Amino acid sequence: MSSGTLALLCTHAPLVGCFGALVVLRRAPRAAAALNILAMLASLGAALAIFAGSNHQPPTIISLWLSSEGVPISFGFLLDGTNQLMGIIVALIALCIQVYSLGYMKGDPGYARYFGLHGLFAWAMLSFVYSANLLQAFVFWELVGLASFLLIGFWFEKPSAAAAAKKAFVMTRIGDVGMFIGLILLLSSTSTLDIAQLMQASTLASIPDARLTLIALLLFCGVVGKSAQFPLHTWLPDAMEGPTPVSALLHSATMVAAGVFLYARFHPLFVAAEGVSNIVLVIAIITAILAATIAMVQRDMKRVLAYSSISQLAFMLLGLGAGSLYAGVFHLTTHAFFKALLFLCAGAYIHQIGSNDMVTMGRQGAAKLRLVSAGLVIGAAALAGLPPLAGFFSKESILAALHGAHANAFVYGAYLASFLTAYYTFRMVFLVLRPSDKSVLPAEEHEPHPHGDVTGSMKLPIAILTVGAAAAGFAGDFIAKLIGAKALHPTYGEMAPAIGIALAGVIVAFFEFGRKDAAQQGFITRVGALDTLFERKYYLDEIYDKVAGGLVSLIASVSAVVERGVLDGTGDLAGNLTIATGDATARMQSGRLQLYIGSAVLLIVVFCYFVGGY
Amino acid sequence: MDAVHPSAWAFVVVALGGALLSVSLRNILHAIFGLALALFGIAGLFLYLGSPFVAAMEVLIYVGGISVAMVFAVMLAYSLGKKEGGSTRRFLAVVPVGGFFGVVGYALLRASFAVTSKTGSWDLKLVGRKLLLDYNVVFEALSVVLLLAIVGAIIIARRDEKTGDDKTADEKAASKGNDAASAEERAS
Amino acid sequence: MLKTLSDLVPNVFLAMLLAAAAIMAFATVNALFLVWLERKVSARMQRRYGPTVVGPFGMFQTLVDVVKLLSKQLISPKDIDKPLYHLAPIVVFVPVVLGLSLFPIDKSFALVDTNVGLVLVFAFAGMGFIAIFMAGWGSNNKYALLGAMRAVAQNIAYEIPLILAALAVTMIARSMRIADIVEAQGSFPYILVQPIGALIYYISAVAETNRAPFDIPEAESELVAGFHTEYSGMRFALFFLAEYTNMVIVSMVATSLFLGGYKGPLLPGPVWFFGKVYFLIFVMLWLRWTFPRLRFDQLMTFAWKVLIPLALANLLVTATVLKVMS
Amino acid sequence: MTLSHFLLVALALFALGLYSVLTRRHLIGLLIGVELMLNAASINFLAFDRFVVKDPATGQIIVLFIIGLAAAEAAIALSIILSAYRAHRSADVDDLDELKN
Repeated sequence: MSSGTLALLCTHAPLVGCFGALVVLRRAPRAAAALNILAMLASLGAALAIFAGSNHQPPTIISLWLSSEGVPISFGFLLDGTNQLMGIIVALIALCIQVYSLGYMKGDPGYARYFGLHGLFAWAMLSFVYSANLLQAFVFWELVGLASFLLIGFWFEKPSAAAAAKKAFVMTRIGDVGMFIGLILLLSSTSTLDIAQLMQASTLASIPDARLTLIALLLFCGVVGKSAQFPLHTWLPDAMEGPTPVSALLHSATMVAAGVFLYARFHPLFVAAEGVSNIVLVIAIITAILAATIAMVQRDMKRVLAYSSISQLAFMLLGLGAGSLYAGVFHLTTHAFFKALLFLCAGAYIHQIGSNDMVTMGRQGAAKLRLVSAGLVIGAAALAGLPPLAGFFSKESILAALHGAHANAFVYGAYLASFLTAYYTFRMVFLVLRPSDKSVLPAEEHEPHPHGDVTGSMKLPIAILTVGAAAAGFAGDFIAKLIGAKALHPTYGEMAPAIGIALAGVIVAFFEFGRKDAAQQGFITRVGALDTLFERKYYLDEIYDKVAGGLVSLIASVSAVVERGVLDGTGDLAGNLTIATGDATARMQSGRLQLYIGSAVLLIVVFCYFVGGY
Repeated sequence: MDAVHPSAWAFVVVALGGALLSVSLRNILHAIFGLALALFGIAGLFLYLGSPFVAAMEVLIYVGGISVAMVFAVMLAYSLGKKEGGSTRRFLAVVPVGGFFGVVGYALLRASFAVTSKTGSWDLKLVGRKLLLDYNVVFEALSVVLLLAIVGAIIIARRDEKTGDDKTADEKAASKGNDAASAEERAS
Repeated sequence: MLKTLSDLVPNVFLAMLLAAAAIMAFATVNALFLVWLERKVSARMQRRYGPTVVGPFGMFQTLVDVVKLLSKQLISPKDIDKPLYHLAPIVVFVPVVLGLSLFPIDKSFALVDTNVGLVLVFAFAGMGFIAIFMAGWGSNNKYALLGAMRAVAQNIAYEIPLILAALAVTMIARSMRIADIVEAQGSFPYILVQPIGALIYYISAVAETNRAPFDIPEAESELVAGFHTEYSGMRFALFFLAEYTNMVIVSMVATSLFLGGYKGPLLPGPVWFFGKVYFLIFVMLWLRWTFPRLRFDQLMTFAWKVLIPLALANLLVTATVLKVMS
Repeated sequence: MTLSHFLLVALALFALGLYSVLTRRHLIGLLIGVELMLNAASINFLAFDRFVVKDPATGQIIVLFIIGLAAAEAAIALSIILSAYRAHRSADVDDLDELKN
């Protein structure tokens, strides 16, 4: 098979699964699940085959979609290293999570729909990843948004789930508007949307500097929305209302990573754009610390992971913003493994115990799930950046990139963030695995799905991802070669403080939560104001509500005036005019048949008279 | 070019006279008889134009069929009492009619036709053959139209089942006379 | 070769006048004769003598009656529709006169010869309805109107089997020219080929002429005298005349179509022709004094449910046989 | 009589029919007008057949079709008039103006 066929298979096999599940097999949920898993398997196989055959295949396959004003808009597949890598990650993680879902979603009334939506999501995401054209990419980018909307709102009977889905959709849309404007500006500047062509230095050089900066900023808006960066990050924790495997899928390797991936895709553009990287770095560092601090005080395991995701995505952007494509993509890869692993572990506990609360989990004997607990520890260590696990290497390369390029403030910020990361990660681990009876139990709250024992089909993906989380760190050189970027090998001098900081975080966590008879009270609780601030997520939701509410009522009052005065007036005028005209013409409709016939004949006569040329 | 025998003018007089009567008479029934006269005259013209068959058909269907049906309809839907159109209406009608007559007549007089002497076969067999071979689709279509017209006429003219009579067929046939009688009563 | 009036008299107007005069004369004499015949036949069937006083066998009785009718006052009822009332007796006579001219009475003579003679006969017969309507409406009399409506309904109903039966004959003869049809009958009349057709035709013809047992339109016991109730004197005589002439016409058609027209051994053509015609008329009189009158619904049912399907079937069978044989 | 004479006669008949359609208030009056106009057309066909065309059968056939259609039209029109009369107790054109204004 040619790589074009393979790419087609890879991207569209899930669509078949989606249709099969949503249209044909609604009444046969098991068959729907099997179909989707098979489709995902085919996708993964195709993605690997593309990778295997990439040396002797053209990197781009394109066919013309439409041509407008001399600008060809094509549909096609761009099969360079970054895309190949991302495609494999997406397919692999999606497959793992689908297999996991077999057990996790068992007995849910929407079983077939669940897998169908998974297929839809995988189709959109893979198509986005392989897109050769920016417009095509945007189309699938939005489809990814749609699929995640559907997945987050999977339990739409639950008002909070529906609201969360809506919030995710709207928030990402805000970024997308910016992205779309940037896309149009890019098109008008270069007359092409072909990604490979756009990324050539000569093309970028042809764009005026100011404009390039503007474009980069607008595109970054999309990244901020999709990857849940400050200030558009609030949707992601709420998106935990979806089933846990969905969270694993959306918030580890795929949906949120799409933003980072886009940034990586347009790395040359961001590098070329003057001053943008500083903005990126500022936003990333703010996000990283912000999310980490909030994660410190959360008790809902999924929320901890959610804020952790935001924080880690910010790390990736730090690496990319520092100019190292390698660091960002590397961290993206490792994060995909260990974050998916952590989510799946959390899902396993939730499934077994029936609560999202870490304290409850610990009390109910979460530690008894050996395999899951092992996965949790390894994933947490990887997240915390302990050597020699995956997160360590990628985080080191990010720090190295920061060292190499920029002001120390960012480096210290990153140190702080990684300390916090280690701290909240192991706080989570100790809370779950070394329960103490001193904590207060919260009100019961859990996901509305049937609970039960952790099945083999759930354990298998956890095992696979555990291996991945442990080993992915050693693939750095390979990835660098694949994406054609320079690998960063941090010096021991650079590594030492990072390891030390991470260990410090772990030790603090141990003393507060892990040792015997620990108070299980974070040091932050002693500073009440900060605790409340973190607990309330910096009041950002409230501020947004107020700002948005005020804005909306301002717009509303203005539009009310406009509507009553101008629009209604125009409408009334049009209506009255129509009625008046109608009344006037209705008089002609006398109902006198003979009048009609007579006028018709008269008209014919007049017509004949003039046309006949008498 | 061989002109038609001048005695055809007699039929022209009959046709136009009948038409005038049918247009001008106030009593609608008289107008129908005027129409019958006009149609008879037109049939005569057909005879002079060389087609006795069409003339016979004209008499058979128009005079013997359509006129009679009209008279029947008048008897069932009798309303002679209404005033006919006033002078305003007549005057208004004269404008398009006169205009039409003028324009077409002028065109007629100015036009020149490639008139030849009586040619071709007027054999009735040829008409029949053409009707059933060349024009058989039209012929069949027309027969379908006629059938539909009959069915449609029955459906339209049938009294509403809900409001109307639930008489048997025999009673209906017998009541025909009563209808006519009541029509008669209204007339007097 | 068939000669027509226009062959004998070159001037068209003169020919027309001559033809009209001849037909009027014939119709009158014929009516006089038929009235006498009817009275005689009916009397004999009722074991009476009938008229015997005036002339031999009372033959001039009708002549005297005509004189009486002519001398009677013409009464116009109140509130009549004058033009219609007055025109009706004349209009009823027009198609009759026209119809009579179309028959070849001998191998070599017919007043008018046209290739669609048969259709014309039926067309003129159809015109008679108009006159009946005029009379019925114009009289301003409910019996007259009822009679007229019955007459028209009946005539329309029976016209269909009549024409269908005749159509079968034209299919065999492959012509609508009456002379051709007569000639096509060769050595045997079509009544042998078309017995059902002949029967249908004859029954319908009796109904067409509004004669018993189909004389609903003028059923004395119900409607006084039908559409000509209000007519008196000479106007009444004209209706009478038309009725009897109609009998002659339908009999002439029957003779030409089914009985071989003027054909016959030994005797000259006209004798055979008129002999057959008057025989058929005699059968009509015979029927009149033999059968009771039908009810109106029986009459209509018989036409629509028996005669028309039968005539259609006859036509179909004839067409099939012709197609197979040719 | 020549072709023009026949055509003029037909035109006069047509104009009379049109006049009838335009002035009559009784519905059957309109029908009368329509029949006159149809017959005017028939005369034209036969006249052209007689004087101009090489193949006269076609004109006769067309006239036969016209007659047949006129019969169908009359049947429908009369039944419509009857039902209109039943609905309005009137056969006057001016009373049938429910769609006005």
